[in-house]
Amino acid sequence: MKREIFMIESNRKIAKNVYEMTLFGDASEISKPGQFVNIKLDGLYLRRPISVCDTDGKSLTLVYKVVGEGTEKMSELSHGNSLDILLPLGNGYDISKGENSVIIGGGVGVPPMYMLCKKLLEIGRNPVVILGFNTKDEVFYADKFEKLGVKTIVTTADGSFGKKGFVTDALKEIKTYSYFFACGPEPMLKAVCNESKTSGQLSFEERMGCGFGACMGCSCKTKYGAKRICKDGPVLEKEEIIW
Amino acid sequence: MKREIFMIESNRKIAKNVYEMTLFGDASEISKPGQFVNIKLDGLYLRRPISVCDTDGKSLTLVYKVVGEGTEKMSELSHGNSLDILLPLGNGYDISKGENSVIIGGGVGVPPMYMLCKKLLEIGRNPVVILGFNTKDEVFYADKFEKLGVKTIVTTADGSFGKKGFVTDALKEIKTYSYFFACGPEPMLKAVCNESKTSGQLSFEERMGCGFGACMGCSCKTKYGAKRICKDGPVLEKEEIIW
Amino acid sequence: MVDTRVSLSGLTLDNPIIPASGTFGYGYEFANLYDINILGSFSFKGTTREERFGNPTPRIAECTGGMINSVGLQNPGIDKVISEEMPKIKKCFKKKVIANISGFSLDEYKYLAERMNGEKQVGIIEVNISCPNVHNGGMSFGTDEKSAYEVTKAVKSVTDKPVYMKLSPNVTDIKKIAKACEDAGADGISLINTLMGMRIDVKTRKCVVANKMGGFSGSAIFPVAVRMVYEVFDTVKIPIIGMGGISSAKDVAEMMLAGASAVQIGAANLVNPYACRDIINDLPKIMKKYNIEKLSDIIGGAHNG
Amino acid sequence: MVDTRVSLSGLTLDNPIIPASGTFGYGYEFANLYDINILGSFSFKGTTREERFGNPTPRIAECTGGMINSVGLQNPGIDKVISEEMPKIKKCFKKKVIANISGFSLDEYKYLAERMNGEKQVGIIEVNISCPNVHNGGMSFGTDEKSAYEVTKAVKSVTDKPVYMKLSPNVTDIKKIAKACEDAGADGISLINTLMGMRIDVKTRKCVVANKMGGFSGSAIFPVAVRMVYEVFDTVKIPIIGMGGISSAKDVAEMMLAGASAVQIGAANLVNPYACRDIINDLPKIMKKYNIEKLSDIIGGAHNG
Ligand SMILES: Cc1cc2nc3c(=O)[nH]c(=O)nc-3n(C[C@H](O)[C@H](O)[C@H](O)COP(=O)(O)OP(=O)(O)OC[C@H]3O[C@@H](n4cnc5c(N)ncnc54)[C@H](O)[C@@H]3O)c2cc1C
Ligand SMILES: Cc1cc2nc3c(=O)[nH]c(=O)nc-3n(C[C@H](O)[C@H](O)[C@H](O)COP(=O)(O)OP(=O)(O)OC[C@H]3O[C@@H](n4cnc5c(N)ncnc54)[C@H](O)[C@@H]3O)c2cc1C
Ligand SMILES: Cc1cc2nc3c(=O)[nH]c(=O)nc-3n(C[C@H](O)[C@H](O)[C@H](O)COP(=O)(O)O)c2cc1C
Ligand SMILES: Cc1cc2nc3c(=O)[nH]c(=O)nc-3n(C[C@H](O)[C@H](O)[C@H](O)COP(=O)(O)O)c2cc1C
Ligand code: FES
Ligand code: FES
Repeated sequence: MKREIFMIESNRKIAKNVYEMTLFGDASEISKPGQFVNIKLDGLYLRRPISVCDTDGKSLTLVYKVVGEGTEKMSELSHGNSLDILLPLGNGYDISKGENSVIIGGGVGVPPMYMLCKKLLEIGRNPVVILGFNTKDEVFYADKFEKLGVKTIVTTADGSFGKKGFVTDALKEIKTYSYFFACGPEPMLKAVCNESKTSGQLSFEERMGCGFGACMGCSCKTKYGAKRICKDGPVLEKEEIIW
Repeated sequence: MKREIFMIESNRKIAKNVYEMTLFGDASEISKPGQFVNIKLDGLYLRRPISVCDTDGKSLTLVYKVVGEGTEKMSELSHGNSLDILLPLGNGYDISKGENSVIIGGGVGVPPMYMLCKKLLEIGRNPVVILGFNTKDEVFYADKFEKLGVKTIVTTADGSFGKKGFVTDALKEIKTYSYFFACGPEPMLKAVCNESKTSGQLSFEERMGCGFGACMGCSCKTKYGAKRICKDGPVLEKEEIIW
Repeated sequence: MVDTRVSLSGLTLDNPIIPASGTFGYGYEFANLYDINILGSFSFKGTTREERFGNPTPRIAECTGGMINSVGLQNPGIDKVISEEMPKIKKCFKKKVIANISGFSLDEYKYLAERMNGEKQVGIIEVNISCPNVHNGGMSFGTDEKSAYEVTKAVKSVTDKPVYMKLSPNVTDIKKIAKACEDAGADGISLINTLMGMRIDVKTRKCVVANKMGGFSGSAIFPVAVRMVYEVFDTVKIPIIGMGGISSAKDVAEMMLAGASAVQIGAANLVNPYACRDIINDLPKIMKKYNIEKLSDIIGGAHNG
Repeated sequence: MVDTRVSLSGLTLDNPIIPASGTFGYGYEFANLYDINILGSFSFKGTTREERFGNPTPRIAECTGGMINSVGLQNPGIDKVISEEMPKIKKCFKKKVIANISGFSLDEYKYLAERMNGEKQVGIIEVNISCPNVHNGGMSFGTDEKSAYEVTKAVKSVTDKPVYMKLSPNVTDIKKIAKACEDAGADGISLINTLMGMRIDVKTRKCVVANKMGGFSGSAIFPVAVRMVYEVFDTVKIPIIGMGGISSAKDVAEMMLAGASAVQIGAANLVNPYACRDIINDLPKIMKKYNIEKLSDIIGGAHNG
């Protein structure tokens, strides 16, 4: 982990309340998809954790939804502004596992799945991608996944885009997968675990003090004892989760 | 009084730790020299009071010394930044009084004297100006006063510029004045009152909560009862002061 | 149309926004800035029997997210407040005001309440038993259950106006003090007054305020205030006026969810003289955003479940 | 060369900077970031007899200038702390550490102190009688003079290491509690622990932390901490470790002027993991700026005159 000043290259709206920010700075320590960064914003005390959506080691792409004061402030930044960022944080997904995998992203759980998908492709895997949103206005990155050449299924709860229903409805119809990677709101993660008979890895969110394992703010109970979402997670294996 | 956003036009160092900032915005309510403005700075709770050094109603010149966090922040601002300012505040000097006056400014007590001097000239007076500093590096605005065409005496405590000594040493040598206007550190104000036999007006500083008369943070005892430096002052008459 | 009305002991306010004592003078400095009749009410500067200059200056210190004051109840004394200030208030404010009083003895509290009882424009008497800035008085009444009970009884015995006891947060158990006030017949509780704080100037190596310590208020104290209002709401049945660090309409909603029937805005008025007006303007917006139709519906809302 | 050394009950620290319990784990997360041997010492996470998961999540809330935590003393219990964590500490930190202990009964405090007494690397035992995050324990010992006295006596009877009592700021009179600890033989006082605070989510209308209230710390509480250290310095003769909202070398000097012999840095480590290193680097600079040759000279400096 290190603390690094990143320069904002661009910051644009890509869906309802959702922004994509690209930044320059040393991101070379990021080693796994599913890792996250922790961002200091003027006037706020705690940093804000955001998943790495993409990186080439020298730049960083983050996709975030405006839900409160911090993300609101982020949305107001623009080219030339700089951000104080701690990175990389968290364990990230272990891509050595699961040959025939499904990637499942819900809402702002989608961003880390983009880097995950790229990494899986790099090692010769060919995952199927399911992206779930509430409604058409909130859909983002469907095209970007398609451009990667993977099968991409989009679901919306109200049917206004892609397939009507939840990610689990799409998952049901995939017969041949043997592993899954998921990120999204907790109810979605739970539904995925209930639906799927295979093993898988899921990324969790928790309110964080530090984001790097020092404060015990983000602990959760697992079958193998207490784990810190920020350090021992955010990615947990299906088998260890206590719902 | 109103709250107004000013745009910074320039902000430059004019002496050791002393900066001159010019700003654009509606300054039309400023009616008297010696009035001040109260500036909101990011990350600080209370506003910072700074005297009006000059104005033409549409712009504002402030001269300030970096002494702490707030003035430090001010010194880091530049063209294009904006400031949230309350103005005008305070009673200001009553220029109808005193025909043959001496203007005495010490250190960062000099800035309001510039507008005062201009106003006195406008109504046909011809004041003598004494500016006191510690040392050469700290001298500013001597040339600007001279350009106004008034007799300007500069003193420095160490003699490195102008006359060696204090403003009171210079004041002693002026025989013909019948009134004075003073602004500077309290010991200087007191020395001036002791030295001078004439009446005069003096501007005081006090730590302020609001700057507009609401909190009673800045009260001082005068012969006519308690006065708020921010509202009933900062200018007091020599006769009412209790040292 | 959203409904922002709240009521305090039979007094209906158009909205819950009340400038806090000591930060709004007698209102007329602010009446030059906006029509202060938009306020729910306002609480004027703490009144004592005698005229007081207060503590020596400096009386103000800057803090992260707040400020310290050690004004020490500067006021012209009850006679002049009634003869000079009340008529001036009347000219710029048409609604009921809250009369904040502070004493150095039971007798003084009683005397002040009795005098305020005769003032028609006074809707509520707010009894400050929590001023950290005066020695041998004020706060000591508010840090002890027994004294809090006694002051409440004494004041209640001489007035038929609603009596709100203003409590100090500098106590081990705010619940006990609030309960003592309720038991003694208080009509409501105002809280919190300032936390005791201190700043030292590293350059001069001296305390920044001449009185050494002072009352710490502003955004920084908000979490303490919310916690105390929440605790007191669980403890008493009488209404609470919540305050401490409120500076936005969202803060108002948060304080009401904790249990406040109305709120006071203190230090925020000093850094933004339009703070109360801005908050009143924003209230309907945040009510819409958070699906609140009747503002009074959310009072104590965080206690459900 | 400026002299930043200070001493605590016979223990000389290279500088007064000590990461505060609960914000620095057992040191090794930070040892990956910088050589933590530059620290004066560090206080590790509060240890209890049994392993504890702590409170349910969410346990963290954002505040203006600070944060609330309701971790609730998550730790692996004394056995594992001694068998697993202490050896790991030894690998990355060569100096004495401060063992922070927390109990739910006199017996538990005694037991923990006895166990820590056997640990060579423990230089000071810091007895937390002020944790706001556990029910029926912790804080209640620190809000009452008599219990504070008893815990101190009990702990002192089983250890020959210096005992520092860590006090809660959530009290009416910190002076009395500190005095009781001194009277019972405490070697020093650590203060302040967190203020009790609460935040409510206006959207969900629920308390942000699952435990409703939590401990409020960070820059926002600094003025309260300075005031309490100042008061306690006037009251006791034993050294004080001052903490609460310190985030810069200047804050360190201010806290020492109030009366602290050393300081702890808590929440600041969480938002800037390099906070302690940065402060240690800045100390000589601010000493030069404010004409301080020997840092220990300024302890209690604001009490002169
Ligand atoms: C490991 C991790 C990765 C994340 N990745 C992304 C991402 O890629 N894109 C994205 O849009 N969001 C992501 N989130 C959620 C994001 O952190 C929150 O939406 C954000 O912190 C909200 O901040 P705010 O100030 O706008 O909201 P506020 O509600 O004002 O924040 C108040 C406090 O609560 C915390 N908080 C609020 N919501 C959450 C949440 N859902 N999870 C954790 N803390 C929260 C904030 O960090 C802050 O401390 C991630 C969260 C975690 C833990
Ligand atoms: C009516 C008035 C007019 C002034 N005009 C000028 C001017 O034209 N140029 C100039 O350089 N300075 C002027 N000052 C002084 C200026 O306000 C302070 O130097 C400035 O507030 C210091 O802020 P800081 O954050 O840098 O210092 P800090 O010491 O960090 O400030 C801490 C707090 O103390 C207050 N404070 C510190 N010093 C003073 C002081 N001398 N007077 C009042 N409050 C103080 C600050 O406002 C702040 O609230 C004036 C002061 C007053 C009252
Ligand atoms: C400058 C100042 C003066 C105050 N004077 C009084 C007073 O006279 N009587 C009183 O009951 N409270 C007084 N208070 C306390 C406020 O009314 C309020 O309880 C406290 O400041 C907390 O609210 P805030 O954080 O919004 O300021 C004063 C506060 C300030 C800042
Ligand atoms: C996340 C967190 C956990 C804490 N855990 C403990 C603890 O286990 N034992 C203890 O004595 N204090 C604990 N504290 C209190 C700190 O040690 C310190 O007293 C307090 O936070 C004030 O300092 P600060 O404002 O610098 O954070 C904790 C504080 C935080 C923020
Ligand atoms: S957020 Fe501090 S340990 Fe996870
Ligand atoms: S600063 Fe508030 S009355 Fe003068």
